[in-house]
Amino acid sequence: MSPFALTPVEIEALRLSLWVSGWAVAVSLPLGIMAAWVLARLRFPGKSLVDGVIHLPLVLPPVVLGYLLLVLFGRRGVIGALLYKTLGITIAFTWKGAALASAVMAFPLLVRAVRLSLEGVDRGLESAARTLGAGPVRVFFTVTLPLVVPGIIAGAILAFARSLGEFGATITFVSNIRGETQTLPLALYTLTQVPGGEWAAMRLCVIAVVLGMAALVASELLARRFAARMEG
Amino acid sequence: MSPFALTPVEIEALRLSLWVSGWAVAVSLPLGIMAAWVLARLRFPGKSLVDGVIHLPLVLPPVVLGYLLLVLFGRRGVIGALLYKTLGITIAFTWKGAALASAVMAFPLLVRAVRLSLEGVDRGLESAARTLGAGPVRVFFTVTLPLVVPGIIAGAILAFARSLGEFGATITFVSNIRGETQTLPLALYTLTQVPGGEWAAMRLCVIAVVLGMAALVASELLARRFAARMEG
Amino acid sequence: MLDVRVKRRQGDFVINAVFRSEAVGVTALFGRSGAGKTSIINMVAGLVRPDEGHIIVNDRRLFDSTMSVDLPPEKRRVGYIFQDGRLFPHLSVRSNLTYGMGLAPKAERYVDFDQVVHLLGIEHLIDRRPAKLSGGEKQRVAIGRALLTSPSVLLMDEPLASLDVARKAEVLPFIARLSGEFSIPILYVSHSLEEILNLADAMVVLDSGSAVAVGSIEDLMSRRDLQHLTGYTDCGAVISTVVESQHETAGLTHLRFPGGVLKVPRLDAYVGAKVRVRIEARSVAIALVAPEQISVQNILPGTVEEITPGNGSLVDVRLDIGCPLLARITPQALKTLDLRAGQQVFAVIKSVAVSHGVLWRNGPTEAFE
Amino acid sequence: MLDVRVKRRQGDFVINAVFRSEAVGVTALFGRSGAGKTSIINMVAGLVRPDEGHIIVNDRRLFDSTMSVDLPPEKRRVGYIFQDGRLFPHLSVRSNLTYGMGLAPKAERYVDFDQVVHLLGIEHLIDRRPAKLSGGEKQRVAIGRALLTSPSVLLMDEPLASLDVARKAEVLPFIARLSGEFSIPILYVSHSLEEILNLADAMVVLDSGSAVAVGSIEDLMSRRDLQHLTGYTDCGAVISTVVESQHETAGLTHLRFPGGVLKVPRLDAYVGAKVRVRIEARSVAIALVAPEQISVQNILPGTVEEITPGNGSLVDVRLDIGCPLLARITPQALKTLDLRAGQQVFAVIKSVAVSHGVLWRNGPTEAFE
Amino acid sequence: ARAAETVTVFAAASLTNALTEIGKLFEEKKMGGFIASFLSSSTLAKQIENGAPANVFISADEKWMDYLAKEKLIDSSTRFNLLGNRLVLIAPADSKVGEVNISKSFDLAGLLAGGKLAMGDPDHVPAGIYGKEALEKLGVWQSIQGNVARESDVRAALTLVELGEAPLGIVYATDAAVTKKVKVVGTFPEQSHPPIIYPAALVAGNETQVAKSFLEFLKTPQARAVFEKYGFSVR
Ligand SMILES: Nc1ncnc2c1ncn2[C@@H]1O[C@H](COP(=O)(O)OP(=O)(O)OP(=O)(O)O)[C@@H](O)[C@H]1O
Ligand SMILES: Nc1ncnc2c1ncn2[C@@H]1O[C@H](COP(=O)(O)OP(=O)(O)OP(=O)(O)O)[C@@H](O)[C@H]1O
Ligand SMILES: [Mg+2]
Ligand SMILES: [Mg+2]
Repeated sequence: MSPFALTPVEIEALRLSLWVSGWAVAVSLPLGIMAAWVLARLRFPGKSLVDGVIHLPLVLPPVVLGYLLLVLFGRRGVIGALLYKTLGITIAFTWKGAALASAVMAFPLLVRAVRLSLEGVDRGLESAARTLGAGPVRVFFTVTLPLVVPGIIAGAILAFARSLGEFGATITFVSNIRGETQTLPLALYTLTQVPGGEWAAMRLCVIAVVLGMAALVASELLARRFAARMEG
Repeated sequence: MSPFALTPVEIEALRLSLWVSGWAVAVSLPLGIMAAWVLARLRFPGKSLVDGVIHLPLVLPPVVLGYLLLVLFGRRGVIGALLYKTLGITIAFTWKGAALASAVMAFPLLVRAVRLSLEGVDRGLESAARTLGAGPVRVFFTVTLPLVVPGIIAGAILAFARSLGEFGATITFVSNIRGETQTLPLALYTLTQVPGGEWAAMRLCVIAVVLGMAALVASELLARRFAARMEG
Repeated sequence: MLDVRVKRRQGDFVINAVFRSEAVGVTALFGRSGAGKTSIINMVAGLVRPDEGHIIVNDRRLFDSTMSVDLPPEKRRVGYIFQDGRLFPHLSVRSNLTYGMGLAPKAERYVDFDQVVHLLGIEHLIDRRPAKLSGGEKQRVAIGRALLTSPSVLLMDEPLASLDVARKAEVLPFIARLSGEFSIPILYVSHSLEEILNLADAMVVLDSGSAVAVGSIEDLMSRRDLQHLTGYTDCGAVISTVVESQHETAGLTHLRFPGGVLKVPRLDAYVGAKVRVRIEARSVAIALVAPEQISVQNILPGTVEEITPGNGSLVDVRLDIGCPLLARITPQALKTLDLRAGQQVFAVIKSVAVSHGVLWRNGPTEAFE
Repeated sequence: MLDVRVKRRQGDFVINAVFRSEAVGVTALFGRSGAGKTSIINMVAGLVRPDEGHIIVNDRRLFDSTMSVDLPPEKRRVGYIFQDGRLFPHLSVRSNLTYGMGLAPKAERYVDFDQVVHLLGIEHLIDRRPAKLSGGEKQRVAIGRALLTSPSVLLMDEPLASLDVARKAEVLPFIARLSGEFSIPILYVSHSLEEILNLADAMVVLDSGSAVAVGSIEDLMSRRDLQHLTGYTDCGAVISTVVESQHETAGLTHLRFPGGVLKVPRLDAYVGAKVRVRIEARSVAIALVAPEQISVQNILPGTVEEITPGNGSLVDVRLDIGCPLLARITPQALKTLDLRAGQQVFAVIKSVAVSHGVLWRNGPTEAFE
Repeated sequence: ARAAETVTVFAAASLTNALTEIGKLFEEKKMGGFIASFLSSSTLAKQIENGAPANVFISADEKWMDYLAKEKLIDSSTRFNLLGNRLVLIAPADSKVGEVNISKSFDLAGLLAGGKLAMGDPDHVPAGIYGKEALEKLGVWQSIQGNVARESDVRAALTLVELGEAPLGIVYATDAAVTKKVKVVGTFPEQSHPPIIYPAALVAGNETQVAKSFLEFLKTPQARAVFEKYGFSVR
């Protein structure tokens, strides 16, 4: 076998990482945009608190966050037990949990980027759309959202990259089970824990870097295309 | 002693966390703004590479990054040895290393936020400043920079928060030395590793949350003041 | 019909304007920079909320603080042409134009896409993005976008400032016709007297947030006390007339007015059409005997009513030729002719000089098809 | 002095303009929307790079592709008043105004802060931020900001469009004086004939990116082949005159021109001052016998030179009264008077009708101090 | 849900290699499927406490096993001491430090010469706790206390020595055995610290048949051979 061919373990970790990060971004994107909108546009008592809660994952060490998730979403946790009882869904110790952990960790990055973009949107354009007969919802989807595309792209790539690299919260929340929760960083960790695993670890490291780079380049291309359209 | 008073250990960790995060942000802010400017405004071959390298800390698990830092900045590392020989500076195992690790981890967040803001700046205003007699550097400082203040605030708070929560890279790179490198998350981790440390860990957790929230609220106030000035 | 009574405090500036305009057509909002024109238009559009008052357009109550009525902008069906353009940068010119088109109830659409695009001369821009349009091109797209919503009231904030004269001459009659044919009230801000004369039926003069004068163009434009506000030193009489007959070979149209017949260069209007003409005081000469063998077509007998010092060193003479007419002459002429009130004179008016003030609405119609 | 030869392709649009204007004063850039006016001004300012050509202002070579000269914008010392304002939103009005002031070499500053602020009527806005200014207020601040850099060339892209008439009448003479007193060439884009007449010495007519006509206002404005480009259906003669005498009580100023004396309402100008007047063709009547006992002050003998069909159904008659003069009359009048080339006639010109075209530069001076 | 015929093992990270190999044997013998999660004992214990689907827990020290036992989260009847380990002093392979006789008051500070002693964090990492106890018993802790690089796990301490960042380190014999970049310069006397023991047990409530047979399988000579290959002493 060529030394460049991926081993089954590597492929498994790669596939899982993509899957988990993809889901993490997909699920948190709409929520993140909503949260960003609320923070950028509304004024309400307790806004600071909401803002704080969203940023919490950034301030707390990932391991602590993973532990909190475990306590909440574990089989014995408040939410976990409920989910299991009502829907039969187990989150802890499954890839869903890994996605949840990644999403939570990446959420503040996503929200910040979108919010920053939102705050830069010319409100005059929104007013103009209103006078043209579009209700607030339509204005949001036809004017606001397209104008914050750069922020959404930036947020999504930050979130995706952060998810790819997520380790502490994941390992604490969903453990390190191959094929189910052992994403690239976890596989990497496992390899560093065994003697002589350096070479294999290095390979995984390279894979992670390549993956991150590819995502990045894709996002740059997307952003450039968007910018070109605006100038077009 | 009142149960709400902080213990000396807590105070030490708190002080160190603030110190390390403060330095991390202070040092990376100018660099981050520069990098953001280069990425937003210039086109050159290898730009994707630079972009990739900046985002690397996001994709890689912190522990791997800590390891890389150790290899580079350790006493025997390429850069570390040089620094020690020429300037007598040791970075590994000191708070400086903790700050470095935090800065590196937070750098992509900072750069992204500033870049996003930069890309939203109306280039027409810069042109206008040029025709008024300001050279590119003056334009940057008197027009561009003030207009990206929202991005800088957002970037700085993300970086600061990320630094406060930084764990994996720090512990790998500078170990867990009380009073020198044992920041809040490291102290917290230590406590969670012994059975029965939960209560103390919880206290630290609350401290970390309060600290993060305070920073956040401060940044919001700053941003609001800026927005008010623009409308004023 | 417009009925506006709004109060609002913004910063140090207080808007407290009351005006009613019964006119079906165009109401000009006139006032110096910073008088509050844009603010009032924003209130009508629903983009800015008055502290109190009411806004009623054609019997639709858009806002009323006492009755807690406050329609959102999208329900007001205004076509707003903004002072600052506001094209959507992420949409092509076509998508900008059609943005509001589909949102108007089908039954109420009365503006045709192709016609508007052609009229505004933006066919070749249709697939471009706003960022690369010139200033005037942007403004034309903005006009088209607002018109295409088939609005039930048009708000125009200096819409034609960046259009060239030829384009203006095409767009003005179109707007006038919209207002006339579909009974769309138009609130029109402009600093150009020419545009206002050509378009407006009524006028509201604003000063520091208050409506200091409201009335017909005919009345207000000859009021000398408003001159410091309008800034126009040219005053003149505005006369409502009816087309009496067309004279193809002579190149003249005869307009009947209370004092007789006014001959003007040929207008493309049917006999019986109402035409409003403005005769600038500076174009009217006064003669004691009717001049002969002269190219001037209108030599109308009348009586001197009043002589007042005019602008600068000049003298304004009010004549009665069946309706009021203003003539502005030099003190030298006043002395030579020895004019006194009650004296019988002739008003000498070049027909060509009159044409300028013909109301577009009822004027040339060839631009319409 | 301006010497511009630029080529540039932007999208489908090609700019290929060559013009020289020896005039020290104001050069008007005229052309329909999208003709390339802003693009050319941007090249002069250094914001857009021509593909090839050269730009020379007052002997300073700002750009030359053959000599690889390309001064950066900040070295060009242009005062650019943008079509779209571009105030700095993060700075107060005061800081906007002073932004470029300190950057001009001390020795070369010739514009005074207080004077400009007063002239533009923005004293009360000085501590506000641009976001809350009205459209006209913004534009005035933008004008002030550009003027305060004490530029060595002024680029004005429709600067006065959103100013009210009274303000315009104050600002125009100031700009004219700047140009005159400090020999600052001005490149001026406007769609307003009035502004151009009042300000400009030379004119460049642009069409689809090319300069199709370059010359003095006097020449170009009476060229009928340019009418479809300028869009002005009013043509007229522009005559250069000198103040001969002032007649206080008669309220008249006598202006000497090649054909004799023209009487106009009193001008506040010293004897000997050069004054340019424009006499619109529609204000000139033709008589076969000199009318008497009439308020008209100027009844000048002349010869019919040429009779051409004018705008619409009208007829343009070129007269020679010592200099060319245009009269626009109806076909009816042509028939009645039976005009033929070579015929001796009288041009009847109301003095009041002339005043409109007096050059501000050399006109009223009281606004200056 | 994972098949009933599969065993899920939560084991200390230091067992990764050995247990993976044993797991393969287990599967080859068609005794059942094998899934494992290798993490620090503390993390695993907390996960089990929160309902992790583990059948077998193998801890790197007795403390965390005791913790779970107290909470009745493991089936104490199945608990046994699986493995033992030794504590060694290591130096980079190219170090000038030769064989060290680790005895009462040996000159550790002198050997460090101002450098750092890499070891697990004595506050919580088992190898660190043992190391500190040993050094205290030998009476040298006081002299080097300030020069300890407290690592989050024993692997990190090993890495530090491998990189030469620390001239000396304290790790398990099993760790030192597998890298050529370090050499063992001394082994701590067995009485200088509490016995290093890896206890194993079934998780309460998850005692499936496969899990029981896996626990039994760990005691077979086949499994023992694997453990020994990786430097563990089998109890
Ligand atoms: N960046 C660009 N790329 C491509 N085409 C452009 C660009 N900018 C302007 N154009 C086109 O070039 C032409 C000239 O534009 P310019 O802005 O110079 O016109 P203008 O004479 O100033 O018109 P206006 O009076 O409407 O402001 C227009 O047709 C415009 O659409
Ligand atoms: N958001 C605001 N807050 C406070 N003051 C404001 C605000 N917007 C406008 N103003 C002030 O209110 C006054 C009226 O502004 P408005 O825009 O209605 O003037 P305008 O009549 O449209 O003038 P222009 O002809 O210059 O556009 C101005 O003095 C302006 O500075
Ligand atoms: Mg306005
Ligand atoms: Mg332009």
